[in-house]
Amino acid sequence: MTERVLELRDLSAGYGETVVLEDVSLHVDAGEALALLGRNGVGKTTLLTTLLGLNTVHGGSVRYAGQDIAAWPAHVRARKGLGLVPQEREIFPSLTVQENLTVAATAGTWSLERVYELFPRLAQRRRNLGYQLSGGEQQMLAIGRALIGNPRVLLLDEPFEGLAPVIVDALVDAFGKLREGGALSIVLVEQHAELALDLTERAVVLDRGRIVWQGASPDLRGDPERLASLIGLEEVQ
Amino acid sequence: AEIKVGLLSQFSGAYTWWGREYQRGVDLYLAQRGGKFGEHTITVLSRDEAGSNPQRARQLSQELVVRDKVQYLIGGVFTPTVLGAVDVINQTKTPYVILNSGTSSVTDKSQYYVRAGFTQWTVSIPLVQWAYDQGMKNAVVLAADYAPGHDALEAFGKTFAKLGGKVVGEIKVPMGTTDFSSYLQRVRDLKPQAVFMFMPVGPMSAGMIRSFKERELDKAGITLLVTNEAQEEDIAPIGDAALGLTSALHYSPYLDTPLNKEFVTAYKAKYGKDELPSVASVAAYDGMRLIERMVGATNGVKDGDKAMAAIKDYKWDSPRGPVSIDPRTREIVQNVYMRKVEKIDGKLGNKVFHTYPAVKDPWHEINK
Amino acid sequence: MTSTLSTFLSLAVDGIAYGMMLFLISVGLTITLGVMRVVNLTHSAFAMIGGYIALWFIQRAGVHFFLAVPLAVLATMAIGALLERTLYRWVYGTHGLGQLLMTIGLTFVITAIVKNLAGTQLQSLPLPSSLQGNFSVGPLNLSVYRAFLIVASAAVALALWLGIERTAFGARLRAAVDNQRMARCVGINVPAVFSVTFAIGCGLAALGGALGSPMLPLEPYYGLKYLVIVLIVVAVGGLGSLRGSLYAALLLGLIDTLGRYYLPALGAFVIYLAVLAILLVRPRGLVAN
Amino acid sequence: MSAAPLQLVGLCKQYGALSVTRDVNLTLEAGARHALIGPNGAGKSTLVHQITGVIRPNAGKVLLEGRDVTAMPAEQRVKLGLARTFQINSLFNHLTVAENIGLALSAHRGLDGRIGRPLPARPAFVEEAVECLRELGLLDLAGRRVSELAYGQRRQIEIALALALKPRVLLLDEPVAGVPSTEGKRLFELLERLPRDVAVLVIEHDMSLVFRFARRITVLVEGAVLLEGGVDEVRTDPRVRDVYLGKRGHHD
Amino acid sequence: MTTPSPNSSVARAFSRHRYNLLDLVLLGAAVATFFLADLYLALATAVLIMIVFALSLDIAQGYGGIETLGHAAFFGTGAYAAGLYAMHVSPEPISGLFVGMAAAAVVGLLSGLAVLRTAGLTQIMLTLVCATLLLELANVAKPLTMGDDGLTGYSVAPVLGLFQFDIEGRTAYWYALAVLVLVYAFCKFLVSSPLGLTAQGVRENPTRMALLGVPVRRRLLTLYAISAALGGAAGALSAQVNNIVGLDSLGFTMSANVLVMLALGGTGRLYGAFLGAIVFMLLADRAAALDPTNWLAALGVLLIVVVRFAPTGLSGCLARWTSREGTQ
Ligand SMILES: Nc1ncnc2c1ncn2[C@@H]1O[C@H](COP(=O)(O)OP(=O)(O)OP(=O)(O)O)[C@@H](O)[C@H]1O
Ligand SMILES: Nc1ncnc2c1ncn2[C@@H]1O[C@H](COP(=O)(O)OP(=O)(O)OP(=O)(O)O)[C@@H](O)[C@H]1O
Ligand SMILES: [Mg+2]
Ligand SMILES: [Mg+2]
Repeated sequence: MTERVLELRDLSAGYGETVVLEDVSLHVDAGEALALLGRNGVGKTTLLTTLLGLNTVHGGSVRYAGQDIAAWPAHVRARKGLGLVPQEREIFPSLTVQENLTVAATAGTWSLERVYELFPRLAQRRRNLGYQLSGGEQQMLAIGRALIGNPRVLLLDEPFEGLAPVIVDALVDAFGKLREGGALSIVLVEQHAELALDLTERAVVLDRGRIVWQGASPDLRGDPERLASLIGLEEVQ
Repeated sequence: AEIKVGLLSQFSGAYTWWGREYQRGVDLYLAQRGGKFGEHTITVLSRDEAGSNPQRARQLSQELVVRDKVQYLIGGVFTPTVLGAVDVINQTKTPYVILNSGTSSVTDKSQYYVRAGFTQWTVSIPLVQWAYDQGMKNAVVLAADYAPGHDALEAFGKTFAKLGGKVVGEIKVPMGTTDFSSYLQRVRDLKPQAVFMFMPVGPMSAGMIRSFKERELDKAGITLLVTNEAQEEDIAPIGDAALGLTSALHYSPYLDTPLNKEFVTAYKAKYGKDELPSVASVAAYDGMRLIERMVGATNGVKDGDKAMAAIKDYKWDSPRGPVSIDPRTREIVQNVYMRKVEKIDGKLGNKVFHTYPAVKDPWHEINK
Repeated sequence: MTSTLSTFLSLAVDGIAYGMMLFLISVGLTITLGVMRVVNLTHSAFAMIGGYIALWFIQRAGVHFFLAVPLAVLATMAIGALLERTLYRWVYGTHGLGQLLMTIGLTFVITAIVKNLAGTQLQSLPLPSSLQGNFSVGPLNLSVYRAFLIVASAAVALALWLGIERTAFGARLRAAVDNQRMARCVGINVPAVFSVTFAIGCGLAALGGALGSPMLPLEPYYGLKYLVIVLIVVAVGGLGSLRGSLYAALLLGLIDTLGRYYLPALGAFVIYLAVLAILLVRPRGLVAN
Repeated sequence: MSAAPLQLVGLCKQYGALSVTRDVNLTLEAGARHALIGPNGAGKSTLVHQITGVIRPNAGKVLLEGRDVTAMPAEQRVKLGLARTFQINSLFNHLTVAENIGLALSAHRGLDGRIGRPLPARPAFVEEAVECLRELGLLDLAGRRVSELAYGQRRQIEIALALALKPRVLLLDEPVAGVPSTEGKRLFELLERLPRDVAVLVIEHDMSLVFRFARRITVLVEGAVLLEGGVDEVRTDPRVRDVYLGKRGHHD
Repeated sequence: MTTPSPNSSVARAFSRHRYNLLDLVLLGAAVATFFLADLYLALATAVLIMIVFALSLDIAQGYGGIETLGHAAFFGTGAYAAGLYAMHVSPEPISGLFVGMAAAAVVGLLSGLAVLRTAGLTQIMLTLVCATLLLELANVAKPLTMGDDGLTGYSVAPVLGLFQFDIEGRTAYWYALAVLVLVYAFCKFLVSSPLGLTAQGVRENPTRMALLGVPVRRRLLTLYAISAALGGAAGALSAQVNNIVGLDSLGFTMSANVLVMLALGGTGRLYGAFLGAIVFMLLADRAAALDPTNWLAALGVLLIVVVRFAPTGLSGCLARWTSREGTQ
């Protein structure tokens, strides 16, 4: 039987008094990949950052590996296995590439060498400071930084943005391999719905902070009309 | 009736010591008079000049005189703050008893100023005289680079030259200097017999005296001579490096007269057995005496001219010795004592070893 | 001419000693302001607290100088950590002006407390006999105390450089400063890192305040009086650069000492002109990163 | 015939030992729809920085309409009709969307240094701002602060700022990264509708958009131009496929 | 209900500095002060002058994002210029005011060339250094400025030839109030001008401003010179009203105090300058009269409390409070 790593029940959250997410319930199993889709500004990023405890929770609960984590501060969540690749990369500009990785490192299968193996480009620039990197290099570093923390759940906020197609290929392969043992689960936010659906087993579609569709990814992939109506509303109108 | 007196001093900032001492002198005097001059109850309103800020001094004196209706002002720590009140006292004919500002020219600026403290010239000249008499024929004058310091440079330098001494160097030390090595190096190179020094009392003077000893300039045969900087309160943190320091000043709490002993005893009884009066508290104490005299002469009715007339030529015995007010300049005439720092009852104190009696402020003579 | 040379040399040594003392009292601010980006105008007040505590240990508790100073450093670190947990916490997120306002307010409060506890008179630590007196090296006559200052500051500089630039803690600290939110997301306990760092900054200030007290005597207004010079050292050195503040402190110490001797007419202008010139040529300080 | 709107001649840039740009020559004709592609870290953004004057090249020249602007400060180049977007959003986060656009428009109209009538009290100005916002579908967001917007919305403002300058040469650094694909397509359509004579250089990793939009493509690898050519030429070049496109690169 | 046209809603999306009730309240309070507290006019006049000074700082710091700890340079320059003008040229106050402003603007332009090349702590230190150099200069130029003793011995003619400065300070109060009203109106006009928005853009993101074609440093220099001129007006007022100019008018304490006042009141809102200066000056005065030795501690506690409970200053607090009232 697969373990339920992440479970959200009736979660409402936002920024201060502003409520962005309303009554969101979803779960992620061990080794599973979940796509999180929706138009701009519907709350995808908010959902991921709420999982790390960065936003105001107005109601509902988040359980991680069977425990309620409401009281855990962000760094504990990170140490216990929630790894975030933020949408705006948020590289530490005054740290070198290597330091950006080492500050996040924990003991586990992912090490400096393995990250460099996945992104040879980073190995070449290991002594450069964060702010000197190109956009794509920053994106690689953000992903590497999340991996080296050896997460159980990888929260990816548009991780392919700004990456060259070859690198995207390499990453897609890597994620596939990673999940094989069931050691890693993935929540993937991605604007290119087709790509996201190809990579995941299940999908959740958000609109204005609420879940409007939930189901198996291939179902949605095979139903372009429904997909368009869920995330490309303007085109249908 | 109630008569109000405005006390202007530094109650905050780096010069709070003055505020405390003025207040103590004033309170002590009033306490000894039971809070009354004749049948007039005296109320003192204290205001904080907050640094050397003439605008604020003007505002405060204006408020005290116009709003609070004080009849007399007393206090003033810096020349600019004393001068800040000049318009107000001239226009309202309010007597102002100056307790510190050591610039001689101040009393010329208004008929209503009278000095109960001292001027730098008054204490400088005996010091120079004494040094010359001891056979010191060449000297360096060293002062902080600000108005009172420039006055001191002039006072030391002119007097010494007039006596026949030779000023081999004149050094101005910027305000706020904490490291004196360069200046002392210069002194060493100039090889004088004496150094006349003037600095604002505090980190600067303490640092200078300490470094002087630390660099063993005394062993090189150079004598450091000061005026104001050797006060008991200020030499304590310098420690034994201050032993033997020679100074000229118009007061010492160790002055051996019955009146002073009585005054010191009363001061200690009121403020604690480890406390000692100072030039500031004694000035405030005498300042109140002047006000008492003025109150008596005007019978409590505000009349600046009458009040000022009453103190001209006024003579009395003060803890600092016999004093009087010069009717022409409204400067105080007083003894100046030569003192040396010694251990007295286990504490550093100034022992008087020579007296110059009834010294008049010479600046007004010279610049008539 | 040997006498001019020996004058120059002894001035240079004095300048270095003075510079080293400047380094000691300002290096803590390099960490709190330069690295943590907290406009900590209370820094010099912490130096003063350290000095007074050491003085208390020596005078009231009869502790030896060399024990009293470390004890004072520890005590100041504890006070610093406590204040960080309570007051400073509020202003991390806010703009620089808020920090400025809070820390200057705190300085006022500390000043008033010290004034009431210790009085307004100047005080300085009585040096142990081992640090008094002079010794000669060739033609130079050096004070033991100044030599000790130079050695102690050099040791502190080295220890810090290893600590901040060479350890994981340093990287974590810089990460936390760069982006607090993200630092938490990679598992850094940001509050703990900040508390420890802040305490270290305070401890360094305390060390400087205690050891430097013969040159900068203790008094309640110490915190305000010696704030500007400390800020100047940090700015000239380059924000957050330990190496930079060492260079800046030495350079300013030397310029100040030599300038006063050789250019007496310029008086107080020397140091400010030097600062102006350096910052115009290197707007981000001597060692910019 | 007048000179090309933008011409780069032998542009070089080094950081220490690292050559980020190597002898790059590139010409944008009037009305060009040009794409710049290449692996991450190839030096594309650095090239744009040099064109706009954010950084100085070590060697080579930048010509705007035949005029050498290599030593000219950035703001003066803008006055000559050069505008750009940033790969990493660079906006005025604490101001409202309308004020963001207002800043660009007032700069374009030379109002930015005026001490006079406020911008919102100038009807023609407001009209233009409304037009600008409407075009990009941002009208509803006019009163929101940028810091409160979602990432994709901010990307659109990034583009709006550049368009508000009515440029003659427009440089777009990954303009639609983070914008949903449908929205991205719409933005590119908007770009296509720009006046004929505006030259556009776009950096983009989404090949479906690049191949649809661009008429010419330059491939930059390790700071040097690997190839310049038409869409089909680039799409089918094996070297490009190896270093950049990968096996799925051309599928959309 | 009609939906507002897009034009008006976009126009409203620009933050605007219209005159509002608050301005009327402030003016009313100023007039009322004259009649209710005429015994405190000296203090009230000092407050008005500090408001002018804080406004000038708000222009540089709050709108331009120029960080400064040397604003006293302008106050002092204005004061000395006005004092020397009264002494050597003409005792006429209004021309003296303009002389003070012009002198300060020149100092602003010159120091701005150096100061505006930098940012952050370096900028703060450069402003401090510039002010300190001026202070030293004034100290050294003793024949002209009378150095540490303070510039005295000049008198100021009646305002407009009609109103003699009196010892109760009535004329001084009205004169300072008139200048304040004009300066305030000008500041409002300035910040709602296109240049005002430009300044905010520069404060937020100077790189992007440059890439919108804005000559960033030139705009900042304009703003800085204007701010300097206004600071000079405050200094000139002080010189004319007090008949004395001290070196402290160029000093660090002056710079630090005005910064504290502005931060207390809140930057970037203009009326922060009012609230900050009023609260600071009144508190300083009251606390100093009640317990002169410990008033600094009271001020310190106030500052800490403000940072904790009103991080955007008193005006920020007020703005939040009024907007909440408004939405209910
Ligand atoms: N700091 C904030 N304060 C207030 N509101 C915010 C803040 N950040 C985001 N929002 C609002 O929350 C909503 C959801 O934003 P979020 O960033 O989660 O969207 P998203 O789905 O990730 O969009 P995108 O695809 O553009 O990244 C948006 O309407 C946005 O305006
Ligand atoms: N200041 C700098 N110092 C050192 N190296 C730098 C600096 N700035 C950029 N680089 C390096 O130059 C290279 C080119 O960067 P650039 O941002 O131009 O790449 P790019 O082609 O835009 O890549 P991407 O597609 O990932 O955005 C990168 O490897 C980057 O690390
Ligand atoms: Mg998002
Ligand atoms: Mg790029």
